[in-house]
Amino acid sequence: MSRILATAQAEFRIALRNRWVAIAIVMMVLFAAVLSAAGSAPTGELGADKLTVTVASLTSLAVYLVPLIALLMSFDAIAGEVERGTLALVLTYPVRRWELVLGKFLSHLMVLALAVVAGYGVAALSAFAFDPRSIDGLDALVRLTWTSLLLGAAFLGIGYAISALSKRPGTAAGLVVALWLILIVLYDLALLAGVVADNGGYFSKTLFPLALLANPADAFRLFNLASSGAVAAAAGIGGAASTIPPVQALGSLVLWSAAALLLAVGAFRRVQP
Amino acid sequence: MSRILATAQAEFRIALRNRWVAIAIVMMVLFAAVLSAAGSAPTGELGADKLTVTVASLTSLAVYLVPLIALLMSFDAIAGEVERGTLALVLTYPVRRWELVLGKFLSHLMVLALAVVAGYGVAALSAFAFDPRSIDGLDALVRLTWTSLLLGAAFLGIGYAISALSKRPGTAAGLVVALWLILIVLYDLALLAGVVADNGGYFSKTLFPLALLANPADAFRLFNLASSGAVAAAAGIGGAASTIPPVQALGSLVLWSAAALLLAVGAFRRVQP
Amino acid sequence: MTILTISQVTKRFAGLTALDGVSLAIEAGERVALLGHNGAGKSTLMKTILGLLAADGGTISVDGHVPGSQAAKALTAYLPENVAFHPALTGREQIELYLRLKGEPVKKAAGLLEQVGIADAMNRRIGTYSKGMRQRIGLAQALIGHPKLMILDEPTSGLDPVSRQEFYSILDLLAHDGTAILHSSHALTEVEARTDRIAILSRGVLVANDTLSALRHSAGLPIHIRLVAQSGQADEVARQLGGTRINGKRVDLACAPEAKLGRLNDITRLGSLVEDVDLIPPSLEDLYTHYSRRTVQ
Amino acid sequence: MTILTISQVTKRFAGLTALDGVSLAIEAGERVALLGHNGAGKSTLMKTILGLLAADGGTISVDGHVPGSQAAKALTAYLPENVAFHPALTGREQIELYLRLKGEPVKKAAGLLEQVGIADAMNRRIGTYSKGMRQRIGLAQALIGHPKLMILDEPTSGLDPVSRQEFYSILDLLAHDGTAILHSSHALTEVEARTDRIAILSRGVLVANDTLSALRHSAGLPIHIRLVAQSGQADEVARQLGGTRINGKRVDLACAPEAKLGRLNDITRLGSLVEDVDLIPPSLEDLYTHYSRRTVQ
Amino acid sequence: QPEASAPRPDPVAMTDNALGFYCQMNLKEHPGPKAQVHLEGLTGMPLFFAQVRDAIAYQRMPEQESPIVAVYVSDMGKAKSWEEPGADNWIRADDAFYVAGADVGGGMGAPEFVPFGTEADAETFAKQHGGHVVRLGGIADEDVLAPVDFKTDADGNFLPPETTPSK
Amino acid sequence: ETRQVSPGPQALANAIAGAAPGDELVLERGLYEGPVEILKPLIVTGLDGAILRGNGTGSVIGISGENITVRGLAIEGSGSNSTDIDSGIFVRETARNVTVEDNFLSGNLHGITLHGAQDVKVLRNRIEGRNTGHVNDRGNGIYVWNAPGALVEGNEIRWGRDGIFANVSKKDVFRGNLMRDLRFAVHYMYTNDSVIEGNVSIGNTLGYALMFSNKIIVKDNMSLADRQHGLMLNYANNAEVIGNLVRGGTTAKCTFIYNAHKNRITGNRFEGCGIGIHFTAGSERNAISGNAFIANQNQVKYVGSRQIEWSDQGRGNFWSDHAAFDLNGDGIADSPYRPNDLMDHILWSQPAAKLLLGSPAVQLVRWSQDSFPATLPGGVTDSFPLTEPISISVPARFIALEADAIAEARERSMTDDDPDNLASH
Ligand SMILES: Nc1ncnc2c1ncn2[C@@H]1O[C@H](COP(=O)(O)OP(=O)(O)OP(=O)(O)O)[C@@H](O)[C@H]1O
Ligand SMILES: Nc1ncnc2c1ncn2[C@@H]1O[C@H](COP(=O)(O)OP(=O)(O)OP(=O)(O)O)[C@@H](O)[C@H]1O
Ligand SMILES: [Cu+2]
Ligand SMILES: [Mg+2]
Ligand SMILES: [Mg+2]
Repeated sequence: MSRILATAQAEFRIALRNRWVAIAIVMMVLFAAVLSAAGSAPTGELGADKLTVTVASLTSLAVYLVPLIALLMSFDAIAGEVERGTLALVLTYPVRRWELVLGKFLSHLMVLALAVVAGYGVAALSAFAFDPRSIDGLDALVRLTWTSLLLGAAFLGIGYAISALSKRPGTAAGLVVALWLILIVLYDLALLAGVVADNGGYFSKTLFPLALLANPADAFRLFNLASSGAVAAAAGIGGAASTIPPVQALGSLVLWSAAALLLAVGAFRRVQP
Repeated sequence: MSRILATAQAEFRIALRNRWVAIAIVMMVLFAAVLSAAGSAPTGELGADKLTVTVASLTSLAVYLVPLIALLMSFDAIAGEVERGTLALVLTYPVRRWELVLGKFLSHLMVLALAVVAGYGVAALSAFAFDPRSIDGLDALVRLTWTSLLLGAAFLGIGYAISALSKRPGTAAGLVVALWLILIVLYDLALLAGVVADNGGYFSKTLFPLALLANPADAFRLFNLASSGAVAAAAGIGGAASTIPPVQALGSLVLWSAAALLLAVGAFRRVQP
Repeated sequence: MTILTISQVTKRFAGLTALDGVSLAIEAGERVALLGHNGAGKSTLMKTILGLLAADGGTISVDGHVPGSQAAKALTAYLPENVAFHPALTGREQIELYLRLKGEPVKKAAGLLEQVGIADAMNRRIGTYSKGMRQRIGLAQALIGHPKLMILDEPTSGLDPVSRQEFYSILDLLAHDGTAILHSSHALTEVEARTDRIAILSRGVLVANDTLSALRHSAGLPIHIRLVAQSGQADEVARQLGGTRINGKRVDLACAPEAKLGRLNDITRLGSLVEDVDLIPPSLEDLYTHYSRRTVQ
Repeated sequence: MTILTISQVTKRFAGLTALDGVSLAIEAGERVALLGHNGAGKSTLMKTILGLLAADGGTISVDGHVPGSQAAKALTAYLPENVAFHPALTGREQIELYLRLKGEPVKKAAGLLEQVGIADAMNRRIGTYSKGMRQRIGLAQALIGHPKLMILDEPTSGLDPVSRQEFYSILDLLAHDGTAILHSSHALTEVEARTDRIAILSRGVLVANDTLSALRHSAGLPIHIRLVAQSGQADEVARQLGGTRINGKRVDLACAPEAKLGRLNDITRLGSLVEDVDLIPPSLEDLYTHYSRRTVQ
Repeated sequence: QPEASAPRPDPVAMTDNALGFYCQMNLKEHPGPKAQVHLEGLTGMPLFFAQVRDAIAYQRMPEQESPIVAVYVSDMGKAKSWEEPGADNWIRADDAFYVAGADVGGGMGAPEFVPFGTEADAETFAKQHGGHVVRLGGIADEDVLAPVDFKTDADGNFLPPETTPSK
Repeated sequence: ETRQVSPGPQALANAIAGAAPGDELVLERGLYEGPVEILKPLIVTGLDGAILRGNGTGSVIGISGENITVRGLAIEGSGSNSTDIDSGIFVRETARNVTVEDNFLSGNLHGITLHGAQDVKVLRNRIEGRNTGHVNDRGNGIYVWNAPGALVEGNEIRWGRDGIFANVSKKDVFRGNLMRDLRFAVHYMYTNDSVIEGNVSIGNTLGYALMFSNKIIVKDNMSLADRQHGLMLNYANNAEVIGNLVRGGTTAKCTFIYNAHKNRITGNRFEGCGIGIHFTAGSERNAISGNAFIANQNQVKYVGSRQIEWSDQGRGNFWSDHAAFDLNGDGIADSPYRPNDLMDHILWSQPAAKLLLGSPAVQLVRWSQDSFPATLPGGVTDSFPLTEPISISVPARFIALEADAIAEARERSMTDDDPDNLASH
């Protein structure tokens, strides 16, 4: 345990000195600020309180941004240490590989948490400033916050696995961004194309909900959608939220975070520094 | 000149061995393929040939992907060499700093060119397969190809500058992605918010077109959309495209590529290995 | 008590046998120097002992434990040949991290850094350290805890002469307390004085493994005597002693180890003809070359 | 002809003066060794000469050119202390790149790699090289072209003893052809034999700059004589010669350089009481310590 | 939508061929005041409207094809008659005085805002036909955008526009 | 009694004058002089090749009596006075029980004018209007003014201004006519309680322009390759628009609805236009369901802050761009369809923002809108989108004509002198 904490502390310090903490926070805050500014401008009064509306927008933001930040922090974690040559020495210490991964994971999750809380905080504050009823949306905001961290955890794990499997950080950077594009952007596109082509057959009925659950980003979206009660009206893939119980989506998210970490540890075990 | 070529060749070899060439090509081809698959779905086409429609979609794809690939290739170029310790030695050789930058630039542009040609090629082939009239859109495709490289050049330059200014590749990676988000997404989002808030006033009339010209990604998009009426129609932008003369957009793009390279060289000059 | 037992270890890389049936054992308190040409397999052997590389054949036991097991790692210290640390951390932070990973109290950091002589730079980032300073951080971390086995890959590379001596003194103390030490080096003069046993690797094969004197004896290399004659007397000296005249003043002789005193007697008998005498025993370098070359052929 | 002129160079890092008014000149064909403790400023001085770092004061001229200018770079070769190459390139590709950067034909690569003894590994990626092999690539690139000035930062670090010798032979040849060589090293024994002049840096200050013998002379350090007595006779020998008995057999004496022959006479007169004699002149290490310490205090 | 600040194009004389933007019919077949709206990028080719009301609605509608650079309306004070509102007597919509709520329908039969170049003319018209005088800014969005309370017969059939209000 | 008439000076006028009420005049092949006026009950039948040519003033045939039939004649040479409504056949207010069938009218200002006459039948005539000069100077194919009970069926109308222009009329039936190369195929003004059924409009500026009209039934018509709108409801109330096909080629709007209330629009297919339906604010209580919106660039353009539901009793419309799935297979997609999002609203209200089209920012806004309806502005929602479109088959003959029309329209838009361009920007 103390070994994990030691690693986490050192990694956090490095993240701080590399300005990663600053970059992550600025990125989140900037986006959240722009979104809550732009999102409210043309809309005018809606039925819901302002914070609920903001949370809705923030969810879409989180699906893009949280995995991106997580992957960017993690791609260097193992490949970088191998290239720099610092890994070999650490591995001769009586620290288990999973402890190292966990240590890095904790520190990166911490950075993510800071960024997420800062970003969502700014958005929430601006919501409160404009609409005191926003207190109603606090629930949704809290849920969004911890699920964002779960989502981040899953992608941190995936990032570590890629970092461990690719020999060089440059390669890892490319792979990680490619993966982001595939999981976050292409995946849904492909599913939609499949559903349309299949026209209500086996794929749509059986595989499609499973495929949605299989992608942590989709699971995250579905869970937040279903919980915020916006399902009935959701378009696109979100429409499936009614077919998939929130608890399953949450389960997938939790499972993914755990599985990704296991995957990372597994991949790391195969690394020869 | 031979020094530039020598650098370019070595860098290209490294990109090849780091799988960057493969990653870039796969990324472009995958997206282009999905796009032309999705593009054949039944939405309005309004008379344009298939290739023209494809070019319109490829333009928005390129706005995302080309800067991303360019930045990902470039962020490591200088900070990575500093960290690895290979830069100091090279700098004692009778090679000027701008020659080094240019060498890297050429090789990375080459990688980008391969990816772009492969990706657009796939899209073009599928367009021809479905619609022989596609020959009408060939012009637009060619224009898209070389402007994509110009756009890539601009972002390569920016990436080098960031790489030179940030001490560590980890920092550079974060900055580069943050910049991508800002220039590609937030910038336009902010402009959009501005246009909405301003409601047809001075900002929309005067500043907005200038602001669009000032961003290479926007300049690229507008140039491609405005240069062909068919593409503009397919993209839905219609006559509005002519608000900004194509020659101005192209000028901005060219200027940006040049300025970014100069910026990169300038920043690189300040690096102490 | 045998701390490290290596038997018949083989390690192959793509198309290259880096280690070929290497067997070696080290007792507690013993200092063994591992010599060999570049690419001989020294670092590979060390990484195999540490469990960083998996051997393709043979077995290794670290005080009865498998390499890379928690138990083995707990009692081993390692200094890699290309020691590297995170440039953004300060020396102190880095050592504190290692202390915590070994389960030692972090307050020992200052003492360790003092011991390797960089106490005054410990709050600067490692990125600003000179090469030798970095190497010292490496040494400091290898000294953490009370390792039963130390694996040091070129530990003195980059160290200045004074700190080398200090470092070897620390090693002596550790060995005295029962630590088994395996270290590689290309600085043969140092090794000569500071080790109990010498192992020589050549192209992955262990070609020598004995004490220095035993190696010297079995090699039977000649001793060199270098004379400086009175000016103009070099020819005369060379004639009388049967040596080789090098230039106007110098005469060189070679003799078997057992004939040394007799020859010295001959020399002093020449009286004022001789201005200066130097005795040059077969150096470790000669021995090393001798053993190394043997297998290469 | 003076190739390198350094005058009053000062370099400061945040809160630290790495070089303090250093002046040094090197002639064509001269080999100068730069010694100094870790962090003394050796590498900093070299980087300043190369234009990699900008000096905060003083001037440097490389054959009349400003450091870092194209002209200066064209006639300079450099080997950094932490030599690093792109792991994905093969040794040959890497050297070919350097050849092209220097404007030399690429077909020279094979010859250079042969010269540093890694011809058989040249088509493997540098990532798979051993430490010494990487250093050899570094040497190979430093030998490209006909540099007028070579700056070598610990060139033999990581090299095995045999290749060290070979490397110094190459240096000798280059020096003979008029190349000025400034190299730093912590391996004093090598430096001793292979340099024309020795410069010692201590905490950024140049504390010595002369030939070895001149330094030795001005230091006036004693010579050590080490005797092995017949068993049981050590006390007797020590008594007669006035030395220190070390253990049952060994007796050590020290004497001023000029008294050496007289003492030897005394010893041989003891006849069979003495079993073995070794003469130990003040080593470079002693000199180095002498000069280094002087300023530190 | 406020009018843009860009250089304002001049009004275009109404030809016999001018078509109403919404109904695509000949303007000269419909009585009452007309309007023309100039859009950015379509110099010299304004959209014509068969009723002033439609033009104001077009301007106020939240949907814009292109930015509007100018709006002109007929000065009914200079019109030959109600049937012939005139081809050249255009005034800026911003400068006009409108009579709202008069007892005459516009060219298509919908309630009309009858524009005049001078307040006096407008007052005179209002005295004859009822209604009151307003400026452009005084016309609320709902007045033009809300569903028209059209005159119909008992069956809900539209009544054709009446002709000439006696002057 | 049947009388044979042969060509000769004033042959027809003399024959009419000499005929007894109820006679049939059979005109032999040849050229006859007009104009003529028919005041008494008569049947005038032209044999193949019988041509009646006016002298360029007034209408060629005036009909002002009862029980009159004119058929089989080629009629040409009317005057050009639009105030007098010069026509090929002019049926006056006094006429009763008149049938005009199987004639070929060409080059007249108006083809057939029903001016105040009741219960006239206009059947199977071929009318070719003028094809020169400005469109607005031409006349209509069939002009129906205040002619209740008119039946216009099976005619083919080409060139001229409008195909059938009904003004201030009621209880008319227009059925099965083919109209091409006109301004409007069918133009309704102040015409109530009427039926437009099974007509085909190809290559006109505007297909069916229904204005200021009440209770019209528009059923099973086709608009193929019309350029501006396929169907326009401009101040049209209580219409039933059912089973029509609007298929665009270069068409700006399949349907344009301006200030029209309480209409029922169902079972139509709107395909391939710039905008499927343009729905302006101020149109209320229209029921829109069961239609198919296929491959329109903008399926719906509606700008308003109100939420409108476009479905009826759990059945909405088919939307070709709705990437929806139907997991339970009931023919209703599982997610609702919203044709317009915030981005559309921004683009429509701030045309300058069009410059941002295709940029990631716009896609980001669209994407978040898609996922989070809470942020949607007002607009159309179809809560029960259909998964199958209705299909309407088009006879091969029309498909060929449609292709020609599209090709011609493309050419027009290239040459830029197209008056349509003005409004289509
Ligand atoms: N970039 C830097 N920033 C701050 N301090 C530096 C930097 N580079 C070197 N130093 C400091 O300058 C001093 C001289 O360093 P230098 O590398 O020249 O030593 P050196 O003589 O080469 O030592 P070694 O024998 O260990 O290689 C050291 O104290 C070092 O910490
Ligand atoms: N990862 C690897 N892949 C392939 N070959 C390797 C790898 N690591 C080492 N080798 C090869 O194995 C051989 C032994 O390397 P090793 O590093 O053990 O040498 P060494 O004795 O430590 O040499 P040095 O004195 O230069 O440090 C060398 O030929 C080296 O190229
Ligand atoms: Cu009309
Ligand atoms: Mg080694
Ligand atoms: Mg150094």
